[in-house]
Amino acid sequence: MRAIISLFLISVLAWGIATALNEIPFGAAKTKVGEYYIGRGKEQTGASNIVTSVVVNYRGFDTLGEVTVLFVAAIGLGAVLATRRKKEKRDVEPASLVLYTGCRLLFPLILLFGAYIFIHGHLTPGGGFQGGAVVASAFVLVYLGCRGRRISETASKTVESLGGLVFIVVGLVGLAVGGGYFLSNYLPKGELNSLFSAGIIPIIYIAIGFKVGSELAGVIDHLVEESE
Amino acid sequence: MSQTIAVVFLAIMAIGIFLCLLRMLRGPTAPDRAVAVDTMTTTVVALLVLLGFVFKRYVYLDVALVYSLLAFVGLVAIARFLERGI
Amino acid sequence: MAKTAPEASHQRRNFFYLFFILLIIWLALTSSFHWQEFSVGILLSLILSLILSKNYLKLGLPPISLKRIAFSIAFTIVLFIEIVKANLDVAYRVIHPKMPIKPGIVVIKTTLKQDIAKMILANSITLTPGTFTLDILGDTLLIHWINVQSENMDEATKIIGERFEKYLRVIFS
Amino acid sequence: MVNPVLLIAVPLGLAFALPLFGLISKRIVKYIPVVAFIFNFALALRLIPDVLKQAIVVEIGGFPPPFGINLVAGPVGVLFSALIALAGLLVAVYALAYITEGPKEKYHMLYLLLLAGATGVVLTGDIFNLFVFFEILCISSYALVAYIGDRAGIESAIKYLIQGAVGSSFLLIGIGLLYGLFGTLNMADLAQQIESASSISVFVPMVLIITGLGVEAAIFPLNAWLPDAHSSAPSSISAILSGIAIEVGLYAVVRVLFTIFGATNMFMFFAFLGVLTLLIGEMCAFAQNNIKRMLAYSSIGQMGLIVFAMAIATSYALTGGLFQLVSHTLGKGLLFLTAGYMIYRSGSMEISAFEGMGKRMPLTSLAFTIGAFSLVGLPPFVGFPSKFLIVRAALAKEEILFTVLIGLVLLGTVIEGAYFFRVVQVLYFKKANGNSERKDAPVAGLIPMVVFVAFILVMGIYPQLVIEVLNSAASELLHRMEYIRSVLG
Amino acid sequence: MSLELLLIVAFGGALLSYLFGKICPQIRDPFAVISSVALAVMMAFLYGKTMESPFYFGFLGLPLILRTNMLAWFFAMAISILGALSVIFSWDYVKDRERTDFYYLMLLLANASMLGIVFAGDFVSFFVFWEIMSWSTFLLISYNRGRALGAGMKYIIMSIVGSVSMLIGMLSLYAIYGTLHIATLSKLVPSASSGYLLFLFILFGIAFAIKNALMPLHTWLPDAYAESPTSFNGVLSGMLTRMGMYGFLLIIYVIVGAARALNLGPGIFKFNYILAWLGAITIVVSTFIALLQNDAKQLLGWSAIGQGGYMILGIAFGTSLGLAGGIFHTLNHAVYIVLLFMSVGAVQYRTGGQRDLDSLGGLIKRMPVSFIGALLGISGLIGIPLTNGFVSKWLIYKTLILEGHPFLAFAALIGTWGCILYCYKFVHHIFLGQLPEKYKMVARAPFSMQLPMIILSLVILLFGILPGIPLKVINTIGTSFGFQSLNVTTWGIASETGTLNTINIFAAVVAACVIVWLIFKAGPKAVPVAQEDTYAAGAAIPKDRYHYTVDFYNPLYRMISPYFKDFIGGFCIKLAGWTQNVCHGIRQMYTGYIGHYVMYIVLFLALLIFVQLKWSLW
Amino acid sequence: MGISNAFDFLQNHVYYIGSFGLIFIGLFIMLVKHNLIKVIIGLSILETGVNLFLVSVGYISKGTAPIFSKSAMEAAPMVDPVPQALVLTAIVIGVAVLALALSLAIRLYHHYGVLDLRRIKELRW
Amino acid sequence: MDVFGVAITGVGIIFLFLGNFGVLRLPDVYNRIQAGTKCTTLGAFLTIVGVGIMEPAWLWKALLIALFVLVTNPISSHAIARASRKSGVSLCDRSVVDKTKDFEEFREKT
Ligand code: NA
Ligand code: NA
Repeated sequence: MRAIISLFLISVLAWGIATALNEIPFGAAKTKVGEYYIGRGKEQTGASNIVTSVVVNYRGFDTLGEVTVLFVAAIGLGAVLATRRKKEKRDVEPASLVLYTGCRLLFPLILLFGAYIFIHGHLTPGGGFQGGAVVASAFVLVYLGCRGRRISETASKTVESLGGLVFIVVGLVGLAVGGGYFLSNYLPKGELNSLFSAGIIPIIYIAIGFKVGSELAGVIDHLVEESE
Repeated sequence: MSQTIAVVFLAIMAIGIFLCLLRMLRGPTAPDRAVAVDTMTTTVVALLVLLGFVFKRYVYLDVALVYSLLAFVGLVAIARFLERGI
Repeated sequence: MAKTAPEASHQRRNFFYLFFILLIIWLALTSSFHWQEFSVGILLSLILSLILSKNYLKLGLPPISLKRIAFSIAFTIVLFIEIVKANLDVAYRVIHPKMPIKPGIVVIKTTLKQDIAKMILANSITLTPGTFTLDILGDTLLIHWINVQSENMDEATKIIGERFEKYLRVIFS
Repeated sequence: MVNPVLLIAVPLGLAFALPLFGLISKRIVKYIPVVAFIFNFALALRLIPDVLKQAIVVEIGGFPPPFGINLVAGPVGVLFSALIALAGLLVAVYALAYITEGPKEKYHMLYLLLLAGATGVVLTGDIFNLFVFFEILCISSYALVAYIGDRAGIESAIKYLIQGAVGSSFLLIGIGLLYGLFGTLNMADLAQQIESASSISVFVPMVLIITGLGVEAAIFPLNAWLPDAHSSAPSSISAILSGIAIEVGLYAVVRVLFTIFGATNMFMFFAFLGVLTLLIGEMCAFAQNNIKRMLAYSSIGQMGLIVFAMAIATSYALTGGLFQLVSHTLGKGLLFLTAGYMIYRSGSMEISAFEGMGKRMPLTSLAFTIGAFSLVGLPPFVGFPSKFLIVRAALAKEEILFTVLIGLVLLGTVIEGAYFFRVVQVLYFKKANGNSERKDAPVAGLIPMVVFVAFILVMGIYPQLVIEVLNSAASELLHRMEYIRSVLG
Repeated sequence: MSLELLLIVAFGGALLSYLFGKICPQIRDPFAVISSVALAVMMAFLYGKTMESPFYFGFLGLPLILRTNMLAWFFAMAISILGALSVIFSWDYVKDRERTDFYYLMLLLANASMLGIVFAGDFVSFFVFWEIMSWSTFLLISYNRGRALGAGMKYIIMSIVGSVSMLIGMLSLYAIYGTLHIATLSKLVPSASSGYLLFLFILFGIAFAIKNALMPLHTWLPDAYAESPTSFNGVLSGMLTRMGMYGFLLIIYVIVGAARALNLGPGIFKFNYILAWLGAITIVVSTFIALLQNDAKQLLGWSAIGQGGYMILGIAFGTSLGLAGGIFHTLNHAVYIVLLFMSVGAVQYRTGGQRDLDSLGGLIKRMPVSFIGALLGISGLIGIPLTNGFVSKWLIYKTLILEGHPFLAFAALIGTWGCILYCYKFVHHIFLGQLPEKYKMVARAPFSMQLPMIILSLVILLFGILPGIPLKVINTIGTSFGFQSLNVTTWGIASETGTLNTINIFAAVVAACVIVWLIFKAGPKAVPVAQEDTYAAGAAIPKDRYHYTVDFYNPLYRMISPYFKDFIGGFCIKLAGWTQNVCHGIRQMYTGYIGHYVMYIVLFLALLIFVQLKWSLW
Repeated sequence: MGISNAFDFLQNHVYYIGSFGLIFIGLFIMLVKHNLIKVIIGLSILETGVNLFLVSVGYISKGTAPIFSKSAMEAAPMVDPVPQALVLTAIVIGVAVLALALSLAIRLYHHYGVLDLRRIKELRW
Repeated sequence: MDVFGVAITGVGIIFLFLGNFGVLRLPDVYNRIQAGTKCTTLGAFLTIVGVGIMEPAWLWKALLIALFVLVTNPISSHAIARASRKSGVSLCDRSVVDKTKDFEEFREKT
């Protein structure tokens, strides 16, 4: 019965949305804001990846919020899992030597790759979040392969905090020097497509990369702890 | 590389992926499915690189690298789960 | 806690290995020798290896020498050949309508000590004809063999492990 | 001139930095929210005179509005920011002594972020940015609801999360459709381009957005999460959820309806919906024996009243609705705070467990009584002028329908009176069973109560204090063309 | 003497009493007494003044105004005197109780807010003070705990209903005329359409009828009177309830004006006729219900409802005489009901709170002053000549007869007969008959209780013999409403339609008393028998065996009880039950199952989309 | 509408159909499933659908990724970068919600020992 | 050079396909994993390197990916195989020997 009602309601939704979508033909060029970014983004922000220029600069405030959302979720998860009660210890199968060794071998390499991604956020697809996720995956691998090893909570918290603070401070400096605008791109834009370009964008993306990486690692840490 | 060859290559890979999918659906055990996924992801990595070549987009290489990394981590996680390691 | 001299040198070695590996990977990733990329690469590799070289301590990477390099190259070639053979072998079995397989699980031994050496051995076995490392514990490897030729441990060790182990023993001596 | 972006950036920065402070000393962590909201409150007050003259439009990153995100610190935004900062400050002081267990550092961080998110929602001029800050608000609420970690907390948090997430998804679909239609996310720009909210291609995104935001605004029937969440959270958080979170949700609904869509043709519907929400909320509250659930349902009722007031959509009505919002924040905040210590003292949330509280915790009980009276709308408390304005506005419509609706609204008030007075009776006129030692809430708990009471009294007796801000906030909401002009120039 | 000062004294006195109670309890009671007496004295100086001044501009741009005139002064004087007496009475009455600070605060707050109501020059202040009065009263009614909680709940719920209705009324005035200034409104409103005036009358009428316990909105009163502290009953019954009367006068004669208010509506359905009939019904029904009571305070409560009916009856006709009767009756009723409650309160004070009529008796010797008070009180209540009640009732009867409403007059008469019966029961059960053993040793009421009783007894006689004193004031009020002036003399009224001269009556009564006394003396003596008479061998005797007044009105009870169940009270209880059920039903919607909740969200969305797609409603 | 028309329709709208298909499937799962984990999976599918929809909105026929790289492969028009930025944000938010949901599910399981939502309704009315 | 690249890619793709086919066809999980690992590792390696050869600018990165696959694939497969052993997936009935017991005994000893 519920399924039938649900199907009916969903079909009404589908009807409405289909009607609305009629006005938005797929693939048609219609976006004045988007065109503006593609046309002006290169000079205004110095990033050759326009998505990054949008993410970090034009809509940098969103990104600040986004970083915060992740931060909130990480803390929230920590808070939720922190109040657990004591429970019986579970027998955990240790990883095989191959995995153990492989993970340790790969760990620095993946970290480097993560760093590559967030350092090149303004040039190639990717950026702080993606790089951070890759960094975190390195930690996942460590947890999978070598259980005993835990990241220092203090260190991860510190990195997290510093990452967030760098974002805010870089933004606030804009109030003083960047024409009085929060998050304005007041640093030299550099030469397009070179690593040292796009002003504050790489700085912010690096901060985000660190922050996201340590946050996700912290999340994983909490989950691992929970499963023990 | 001519268009035809590219299409043929891609088609073969697609069929291969499809075969893995079949195994994944049939199982019968969880490790069977994991093996299927493992094979499939490796094939997909190769496919991504090849697609990048076909479309002339360098960025596909990065995508392939990230994909293989995540697939690896994911599979190890599945494996560890199956052997009650997490 | 004061470090002993061999430990310190061990760590230094690990540091350099890591540094160069990372730098090379960085170069491959960026595929560019632009000074900006290069300097960032050096900086990053430096930082990462400073922090993480301790991680490599237990892996047991050997000091570098000409002999080891030579053996490494030889090993790589052997491995590659074996891999190709393995693939042809599998291909044959898979395509063959009757699927000529005689699978089983056997145990073999290794004399290698370092973790990384064992791992390379295990992976090599995995990639080469008909064999597959199921588990490894101490000096014992559990092998799935698609075409069991011998159930005896020593014999199996000879057939499966020896072709790689002889190189690895030298490299990681 | 001070930059309103600081209202968001400073709490965010402090939240980020909080673990670092924690490394220095665990003891100072809990004072950081206090500091943050003192700053915010002062800043918001400082901004009010400027804003009354003209809305301050802040371009983030220096990009002109349709192309960059902008904040609009108009009377509405600053009013809400001040309210958030005030409630945030008082509840933060309360939490100094109240939060004694659990991962305290995380509590304070989440708390700061919740309110920073709320401030972001009320200040932003970009619909997607609103979504982002909304998520900050929601996600930190989910986590804080589960803070105690008992069955109820976790159960309600997951229910809240699921409903909230469905709402957010609808919101996001709506935003996507709007972007597809108009290629912009700036609210003023959208408002400028939207011709008619009745055209189906605009209507569908509008209702998607309204539904999405309505979940947080606790509009009937999207509010099923509220009684659970508000009753299971720590009382300090309940105060914020009831006093700030749903108000901010409602702000978003109102902003979208008034400014972006100018959906005047739907106001009648919302008037009905508001009355329905009010009646159902009050009736459910009436049927409660659990004090926090009762307060939570009462919040639903109050939201209904505010929705009704907003839907009248005259300058009087909006003033009244905003005033009611303020008075609800003050009243409900106070009620949850006082209830928190009474629950703590009696070890139960059952109303009957509060027997004799008037003797055991006299000041707390008195504060509760004043909060209850204010919410019912009794003079000389702040609930009176706000209700007064709403009733006046409804009658000034001189439409029989609105007269009937306001009659129903006031019927809700009667029910509300019934259940609040019942509690007051229990507090004062039932013998305490067992231990009746007199021990009031700790000082850090009493200070915010006293301040809340002071605000309730002062604004109740001298509503003129805020009426100017409320009036210009109402006119900001009513005159969308001026909003568009102030943003887009 | 500015009105602000008065109110500051009133409210400040309340708050300071509370504070003194907390800081140094010894000076609280003297302070409360002094401040309330001072208030009464200050009020006296206000006599005959007419002034008006805004005192506050901060309320949403509406100036709050205080004003005084004869009407306001009349009520204010009564409030402050009765308030002062109640405070004096309370001195000993609440001495040993809990939370006396709170009691004084609320009592004085209620008094102060009543002053605020009568001095209010605009409806906002009126409403504000009205509400303060409501909640402070609520807190006082609930003060006794136990059953008082239910009484308090009933009271406050009905009060809120009333205030809500008044709020709508006054804000509709504001919506139309843009002002809430009473003086301005009284110029503007009379020209409104009849429909609107009726609307106003209904809304304000509900509020005032609830306060004045006009049937069928009386249900809160009996319980509230019975359960509230007896020391507060005076204020509650004497003035607080009569704020409804004040309200009726305000809306009918001040705002709308006699010219429009009377004859509003068609034929016999004229507004004021309906009001009068409601008054009459109130008199008859509540009188009979009062007869059935065995609880002293319930009895007085029902009687007060009935007397409220007289007042309404008096003012509903819109003649000088009726108006004077109604207003005067308000005052008189206040005086004697306060006296009666004080008398009961004194008895309760000495008997450990006993108020069950059947359990009391014979206290005349132990508490003579209380008995005198009760006797004079019921005399006033019945309307025995030379007591104040006689004068006002006479004026009302006169009006009814002159206006040609025999049925109403008959109803009023029934009320008086019934009144005699229950008053007799009241005074007999408490003070006459057998004195129960356990009350053998009760002492007289303390001085703080005797003093107000004595004062009020004197007032009853004073107003009964010299009715001209208050009637002069009342006449001024009447003329201010635009009525023809009555020819008031110190001894009564001399008008062409009917005269009242208390000297003649005084002479007649004295003569009658002498005769009765002589007859009484000549008759046989009754021999009192001790309660523990030997035949019971010292065992406890059921009270119906020794207390011969038990089932005093049994036949009557059997006769009327089937018809005079408190239908309306029962209906209210049912209504509460229904409300409860509906509420419980509605909350079933929150099932706790998340699938349903998500469904609600989707449903809401789908509904909106469906409606718009299908019908393009918006 | 013939087969080829239907095919054209599908081709033109495949992204919309796919994304809303996911959205509705996710929603349906949330509406009818009793297991909390399944509901969370439904939510996840729903969010994926929304993200896909956002990306589709920004697509421009024959458009390429809006990245100016050194190699000269920029003849094609670039797709709208904004939805991509939005999706990035939406994904992160989705992940955040998902993580929190799962942690809550873990804790809920500790308390109740079941994940059947029909049995997890101590809070109601 | 191009032809060479195409050839290598082609070979790689054939191996990939064989691996996929083996996974589908072979009787039990251990045999499937054998086929899957060996063929896809080499297949992916060759395909990727082949692309690198065809587009020399990409060579370095392609090699990096190929190496990554070469390193990770045996590890992940190993982990899965171990998991299937631990989770008690039995050998197919054509198997001739199972020395797992010996290994477990050895494991007990250490
Ligand atoms: Na593999
Ligand atoms: Na793989």
